[in-house]
Amino acid sequence: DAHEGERGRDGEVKIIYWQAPSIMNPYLSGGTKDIEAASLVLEPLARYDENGTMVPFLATEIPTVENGGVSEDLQSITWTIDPDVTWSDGTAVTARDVQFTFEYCTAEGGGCAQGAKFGNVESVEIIDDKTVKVNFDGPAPNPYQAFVGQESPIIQAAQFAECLGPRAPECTDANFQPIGTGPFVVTDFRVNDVIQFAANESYRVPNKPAFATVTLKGGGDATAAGRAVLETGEFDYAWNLQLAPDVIASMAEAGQGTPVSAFGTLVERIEMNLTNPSPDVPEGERSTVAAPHPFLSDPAVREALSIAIDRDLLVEIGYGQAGRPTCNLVPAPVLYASDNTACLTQDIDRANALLDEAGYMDTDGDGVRETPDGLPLSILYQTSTNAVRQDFQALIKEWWTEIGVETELRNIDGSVFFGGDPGSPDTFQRFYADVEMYANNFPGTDPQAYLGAYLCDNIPSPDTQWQGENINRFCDPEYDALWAEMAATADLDERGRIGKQLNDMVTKDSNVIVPLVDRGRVSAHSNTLGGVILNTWDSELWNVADWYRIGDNR
Amino acid sequence: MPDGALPVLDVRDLKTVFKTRAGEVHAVNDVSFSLKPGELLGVVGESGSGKSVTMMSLLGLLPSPPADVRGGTVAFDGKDLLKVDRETLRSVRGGKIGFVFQDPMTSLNPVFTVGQQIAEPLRKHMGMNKKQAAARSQELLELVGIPDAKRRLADYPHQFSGGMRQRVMIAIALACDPQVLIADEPTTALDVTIQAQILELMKELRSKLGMAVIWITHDLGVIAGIADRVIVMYGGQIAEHAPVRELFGNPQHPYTRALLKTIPTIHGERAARLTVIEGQPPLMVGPPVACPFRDRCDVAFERCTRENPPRYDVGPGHDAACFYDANTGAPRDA
Amino acid sequence: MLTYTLRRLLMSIPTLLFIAFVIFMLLELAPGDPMASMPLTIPPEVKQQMREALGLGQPWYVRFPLWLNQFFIVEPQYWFDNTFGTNFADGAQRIISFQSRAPVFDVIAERIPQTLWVVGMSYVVGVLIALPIGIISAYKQYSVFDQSGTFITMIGFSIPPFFTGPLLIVIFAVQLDWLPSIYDTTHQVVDWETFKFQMWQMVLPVMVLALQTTAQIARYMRASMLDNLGQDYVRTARAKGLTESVVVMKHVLRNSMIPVITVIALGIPSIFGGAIITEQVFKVNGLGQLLILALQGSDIPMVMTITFLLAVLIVLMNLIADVLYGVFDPRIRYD
Amino acid sequence: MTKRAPQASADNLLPAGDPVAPAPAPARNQWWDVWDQFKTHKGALIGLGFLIFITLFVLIGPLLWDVDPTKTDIRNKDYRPIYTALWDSSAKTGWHKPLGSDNLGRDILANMMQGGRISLAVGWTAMILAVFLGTLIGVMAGYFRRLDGLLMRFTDLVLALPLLPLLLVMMLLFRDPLRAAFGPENGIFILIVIGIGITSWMQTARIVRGDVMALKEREFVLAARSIGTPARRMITRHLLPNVLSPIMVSATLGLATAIITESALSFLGLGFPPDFATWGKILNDSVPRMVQFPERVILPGLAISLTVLSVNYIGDGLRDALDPRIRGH
Amino acid sequence: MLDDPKEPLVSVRDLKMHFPIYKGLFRRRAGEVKAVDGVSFDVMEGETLGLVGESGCGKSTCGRAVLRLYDITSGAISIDGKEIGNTAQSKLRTMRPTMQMVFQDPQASLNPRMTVEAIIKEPLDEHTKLSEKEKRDKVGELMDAVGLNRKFAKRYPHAFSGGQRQRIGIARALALNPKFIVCDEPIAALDVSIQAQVVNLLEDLQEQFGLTYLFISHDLSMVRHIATRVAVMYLGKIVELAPREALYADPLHPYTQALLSAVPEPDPSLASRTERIILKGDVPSPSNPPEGCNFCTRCPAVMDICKRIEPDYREVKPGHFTACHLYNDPNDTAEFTAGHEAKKSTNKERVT
Ligand SMILES: Nc1ncnc2c1ncn2[C@@H]1O[C@H](COP(=O)(O)OP(=O)(O)OP(=O)(O)O)[C@@H](O)[C@H]1O
Ligand SMILES: Nc1ncnc2c1ncn2[C@@H]1O[C@H](COP(=O)(O)OP(=O)(O)OP(=O)(O)O)[C@@H](O)[C@H]1O
Ligand SMILES: [Mg+2]
Ligand SMILES: [Mg+2]
Repeated sequence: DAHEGERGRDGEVKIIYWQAPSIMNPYLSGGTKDIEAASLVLEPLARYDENGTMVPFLATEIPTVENGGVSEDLQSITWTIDPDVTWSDGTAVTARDVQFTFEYCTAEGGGCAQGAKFGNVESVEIIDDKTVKVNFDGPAPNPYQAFVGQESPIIQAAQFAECLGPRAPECTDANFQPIGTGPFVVTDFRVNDVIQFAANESYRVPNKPAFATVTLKGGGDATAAGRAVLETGEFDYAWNLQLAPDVIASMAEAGQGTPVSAFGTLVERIEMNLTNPSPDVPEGERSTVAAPHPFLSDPAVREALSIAIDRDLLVEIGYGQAGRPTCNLVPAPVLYASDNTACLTQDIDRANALLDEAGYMDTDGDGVRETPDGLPLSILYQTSTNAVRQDFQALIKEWWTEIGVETELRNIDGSVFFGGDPGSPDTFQRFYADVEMYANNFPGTDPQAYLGAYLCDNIPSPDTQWQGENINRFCDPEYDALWAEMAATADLDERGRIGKQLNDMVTKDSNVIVPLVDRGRVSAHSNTLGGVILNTWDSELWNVADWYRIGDNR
Repeated sequence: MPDGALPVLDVRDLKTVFKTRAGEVHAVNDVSFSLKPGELLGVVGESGSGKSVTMMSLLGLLPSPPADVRGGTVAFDGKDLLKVDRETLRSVRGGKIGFVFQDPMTSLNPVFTVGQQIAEPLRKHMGMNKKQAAARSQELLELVGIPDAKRRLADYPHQFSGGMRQRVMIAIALACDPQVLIADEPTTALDVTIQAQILELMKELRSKLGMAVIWITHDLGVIAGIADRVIVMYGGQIAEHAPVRELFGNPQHPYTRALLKTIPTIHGERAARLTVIEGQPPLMVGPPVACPFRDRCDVAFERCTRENPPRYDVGPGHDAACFYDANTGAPRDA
Repeated sequence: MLTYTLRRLLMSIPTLLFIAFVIFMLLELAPGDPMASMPLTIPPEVKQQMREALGLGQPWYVRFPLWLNQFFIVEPQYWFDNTFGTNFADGAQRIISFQSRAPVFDVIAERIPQTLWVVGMSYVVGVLIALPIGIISAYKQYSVFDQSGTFITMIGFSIPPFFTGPLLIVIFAVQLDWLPSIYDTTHQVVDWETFKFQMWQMVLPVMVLALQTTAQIARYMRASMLDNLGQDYVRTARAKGLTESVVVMKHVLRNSMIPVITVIALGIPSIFGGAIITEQVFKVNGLGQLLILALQGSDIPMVMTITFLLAVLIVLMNLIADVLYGVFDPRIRYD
Repeated sequence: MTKRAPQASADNLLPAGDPVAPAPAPARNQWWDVWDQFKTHKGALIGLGFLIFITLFVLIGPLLWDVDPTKTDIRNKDYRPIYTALWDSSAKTGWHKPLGSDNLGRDILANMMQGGRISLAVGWTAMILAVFLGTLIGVMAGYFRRLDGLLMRFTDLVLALPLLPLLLVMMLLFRDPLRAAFGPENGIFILIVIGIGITSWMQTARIVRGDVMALKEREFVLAARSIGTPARRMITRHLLPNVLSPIMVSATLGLATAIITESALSFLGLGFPPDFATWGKILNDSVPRMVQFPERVILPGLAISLTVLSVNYIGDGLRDALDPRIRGH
Repeated sequence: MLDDPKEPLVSVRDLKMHFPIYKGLFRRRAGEVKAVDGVSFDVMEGETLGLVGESGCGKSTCGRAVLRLYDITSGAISIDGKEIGNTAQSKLRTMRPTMQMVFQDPQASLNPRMTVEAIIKEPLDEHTKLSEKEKRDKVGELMDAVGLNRKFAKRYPHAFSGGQRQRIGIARALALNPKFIVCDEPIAALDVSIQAQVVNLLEDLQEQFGLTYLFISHDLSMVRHIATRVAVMYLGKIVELAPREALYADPLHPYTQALLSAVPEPDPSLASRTERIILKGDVPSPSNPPEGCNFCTRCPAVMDICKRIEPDYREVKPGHFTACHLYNDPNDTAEFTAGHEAKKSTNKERVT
């Protein structure tokens, strides 16, 4: 077979990330680009494969209740470290490293980006050199949070010993060139620019990786990245080509590379504001539960808005093979995916009928319906700046016009929209608009925390500095109760059932969230690059050790 | 002044026009004169009468377009300067004919030292090296009476006063021992006391170096003190040409006479009222068909508006372009 | 001259401090958040902790003096320590980027070479193209060359780089496959071959950037040449018998360059900050790209430091422009 | 004294010196003279022609071609301009989409008109604002010695300010009040125009200041002072008309910069609402599809460039025409 | 005119105008250009005081300072009975109509972007409340007065010859019926044939409107023609002031003598006969004048005392003022004159 041979036989592989990685330590930056770059070097105990199945990496096996790795009461999980694994400096990986990783992320003042992963971890105990036990502060139905997946890899205790808490940022060398167990080691790190790696001579799998060096270039835009792989062949792999499908298709015609896609849990959705964002409402009550929305609080309106949308067309325009219409907040894994398809067919007539029934008529003949109080159905529709989103806005605006709803569009720079600045009126949490559109997903395969966003407690308000994930201001005691039940359930099927029910409550039943597209990922690799398996559950570069050069077997 | 000697410079029927939007300006019309070795020829005339253009035409210094030297010959050194190739012309410029311009304030390049500017023609025409040129520059500065010459070579023009700058200009013009020096209003911009200094210097240099000089000015006083022969220009033509005493003593052209009358003096009778030459200078658009001075002339008659008068001999070395004979008080015959 | 320079330098200190303050307050007021680039999967309370770890919990009147101290005292100490092996800084906190947690100055130092290579080079190229165009245009005023030169430079000026950049890429990198579309910042020039490669990869970005420079400088050059061609000293030079090339290229040019040099000097700060789009298009990750990423990521220390350095450059270039005027024009003497 | 020779020669060129020269009829407005001179500048005439054309195109065009520029029409997306049919008969063209349609089927002709309206409006107003500010500050700094240091330092300050955060802060502070007062579109228009205007006056200010400083030393200013002209009229009557030509140059460059900056802003998400086309934005959005649909970048690119060029030439012509010395008689 | 001394219309006492020079790191005032350094004179009603001197000696500065176009360093100026030496510029505005100025360079002193009418009308706009029509009439009258065709009102300055431009400047100065006009080298930039026209015009206007002139010039022959009394300036100071005839016939100060002798004589027969005093060297810098008498560096009759003590400016003969050590003792003029004659013969270069 062509891709067998000694380590480093295939020379260099060039990867382009149009968002440039700025740090190699996932604990200091939660940014996807940084985490993925780090995943070439740092590895967790276990990670997910392309199907979302957990596979052991540094651990010998996945601990379960069955094999005794997870305690019966779900209060602890015990991992055994693969004895073959060594750090790239040749020293052995020990239980202390695992324990240190926990200490590192939970140290006071460190601002660890993965704090949530360790939220329910009470302590990490060293059983022996290669065995480590994680104790939870209560029963943990999903014990595979800490040390699993690309976000919480193991870092070397020796290297980071001096970098706890507030001192974390001072360890520039460690943050840029961490010692890891992965197939590559960093040889040169340039902030927001380019990272160079060389094969890890102590990598546990013999003859891997096939490439001697990796160049990971950052910066630019998705178009240029796609062009570099698909058209000019200057690069071997381009990450996350957020481009219109026709653009990708025409680039692919050049024949230098192939776009690949895979689906995960990322859903592009419209969120409805259940509270009144009007500037006429006094500040302090604006967009809070104190002021319910004049018409979006009516489920009929929300449903009408939802079914007026032609999701197929949105997919065709915006994502092509990297998207599929969805009505679910949790589109995957199968266990949690509800069979909810009601919204998939656009039905303008029914939407009109719904509005008519609910008493929203166009009384003054300007083409815009009014509420029974005479308030026009006029919607401010905001989203972040992004070509596809702007196309969506244009299309949706038109459909909504057809059902007598007037729409004003607004796009906001992503750094403001997704920023949590409590002083800015333009953050998605503050939600000074009637509807807004963005995409979100959850890490790993368990949606419990994700669904927990819609609890009454999580409503952002001036009191919480507008922090909180329940941005629709949805509040249903039934939902809260059901979620609590899920949090206490360990049985997977049962969890699946509750998950689906929760999903339906916020989507199908109430249309508080209007899912649009289940967004997959499109990346592209050169036709000479073999072994690429696109994985949306973990780092895209998760199996870089298996990559090889096709037809080039020196 | 050696009367019979061959002229160093002989200009015949020089004609220069400027192409402008308003039409062709005939700035110089059939101007002829000659310059004998060692002699100082004064050129006077009011502003715009074509004095500068005449001199610049000789050396091809006018920008073309708009200027166009239409005809005539300029015999110098056995060649016609209007026909020679550019290289020869350049070797004459600054080499055999030196030029001093009117305004010492702007005629020197402000960003080069005086030394560099004097050395330039030396290196170009005499093939001197840097050192020789520097030594010669110093000599030249001393020659024109600038004290502390060696140090001042390194100074920039702005560090010199107007009078000194004009001396530097003269030094540049003299650099290559020219046979002819053309000085275009070299003292107009200067104060009387400084002007007196320069005039003195000029007399001294001429006796020392024995070159021929053309001195343009519109100050008759300067002419009276320095020139051997004088040309009076008006409207692009030579109105009168005479030895200096002859001109002042026996002016033949009405313009010369008017000019002599307009200027007040510090000696003699103080006029109650200054005499004025009424009217405006001619436009010179289109070729001359009549006497350019006719509109302002007090003796003009019908013929003056029809014909352009040729230069009539009125005495030894004295001619005037006028149909009116001042001696007889009557028109000349056709 | 020296005292003049010193005086101007001294005077610029309060100005710069004030500029620093204004920039700081502007960034403070601006609605960005360094956490915006974090995935939404990170819960708000974790984000809040991260913010605090970055020091964002402190009010501005604590953070601004802190930054001043770091910029003016700690960083020079570090630099000194590094050069002379002393230990003045004594582990004091340097200015740390929010995004990368790297000392801001180290990142900037890393970017300077490629900025100079590409942006600097493009400026040089632009100027080198502009000067002859300006000179010839003026010397042959209203000629075909002059007219078409004006036309082309104006076109160049009016087309935005986000159009010319991709256009050139499509033509030269995709269709013709002559030049790379992505700049390799790790490339080391060691021999002729690598030098050639370096030149190749610089061609496109340099072309795009130079287009902008050329248009402006050429116009200034032309105007300045026209001013000087009509001066009396040009006639003097001709009367000395100098050849036309010496007259124009020595006498006229030297004088015409004086105002143009100051224009060139004043343009330098804007090219450092203004090459953002071109850097982005060709992935020349220079200072412009660093700044835009920092802006998008609300990396306040980075933005603050880079913009302040640009401000220093602006003030400095103003000064240099004035001093150059004095150097090139002997009539001007500062004292 | 030094000016004497050229001045004297100019005199003789002009019939003014000649008392018999016919004086211009008093009824004739001096703007006719300006126009006469302007006419002699070929570039300026062509420029004016194009500017009138493009202005009519964006103003009257939508009346004649009343297609809603924001109307999407997926079935008719990706049409090529009608002229493509000349060399490529298989191209998807149609008379109902004369310049083709974009990826959502929006009509490009309608968008070009709509975009042109906004681009031109932004360009002109922002440029006028910038030129106004630049002139004001330049004149103040140049004329009042005491203000000079302060104003020039202020200029440095504004030069140093990063545009992006500045605009973000402006958005933050003023968007909602302006939106309430002028409506969403006009509000954002005002904001953008002001944003561009207040960040692009510095070059003008520097140039104007230099020129004013030089003018201040001219004798006619002294003459005006001897008459007792107060500072305000000294500026409006004597200084401003004489710094017209550098201002004109800044203005032409400023128009280009404003149009381009606006598009860069849309690119950064700070511009107009997404359903609001501008030339810059059309250009920007089409860059990824440049190979398949070159017209989508070329049309707006050409529109921007030609507008800028024609304004530049008009500026040249006007500068000459407004200068009585060049205008002649 | 000489015989009936009138009241002084303008009286200047110890006028100083120093332009500061700033130096050093903090722009400390390091010295000054003493452009005018203690000048006193009177201008009688209806007379013309000529002010002559070399370029850079401070004539223009003096003229401008008298009109308070500068903020003067010190001194007293009274015009028409009003003290304006240290009146604020804003208050001076109302005084402007009495005092006007005609400038040296007719090209530079006219705004190239204003029509002739606008230029002449400007003072009317500023100081009168006339209607547009009245103003236009007045402009017409003024144009008549200075001999400009009314038809030219709408033209721009560039379309005129130098002499015509100077007429425009004069018309502007006349617009407000001033009493006192400073003419700052009004003919220096003009061609000889035109100079006479302007001078004649000035004389006519003086007669017609009873004007008083301060006539600045470096053309001694023209000053002799127009001035009633003449003041000679050298390096910021008046070195001699006398009635015209007295000055030209019997110049006292060595500088005046040199100046007069340097004037080229347009009569070749006279030219060769007059003796020339050729001064050596250049005028010292006004920022660093020599100690003692300002003229001591170039003076052909220099004495020791000249290099130490500044001579007083005093009346040596009736109406004839000078500042020279040669005439130090007013009681013994004769002796000094003799001494001076002696010096003259030894020290100066004789040219024939
Ligand atoms: N570049 C030019 N374009 C058009 N006409 C010109 C040009 N240069 C000179 N002239 C014309 O040529 C004529 C002669 O000018 P010239 O400079 O020779 O006069 P001049 O006698 O030297 O006067 P001055 O005493 O002022 O130096 C003038 O009428 C002038 O208008
Ligand atoms: N604004 C100023 N600042 C500094 N120095 C000045 C200023 N104006 C004039 N001077 C200096 O004052 C001195 C006198 O100048 P002024 O113009 O009064 O001379 P002038 O006698 O009128 O000379 P000219 O005959 O050349 O007009 C000169 O040395 C000049 O450099
Ligand atoms: Mg001349
Ligand atoms: Mg003067």
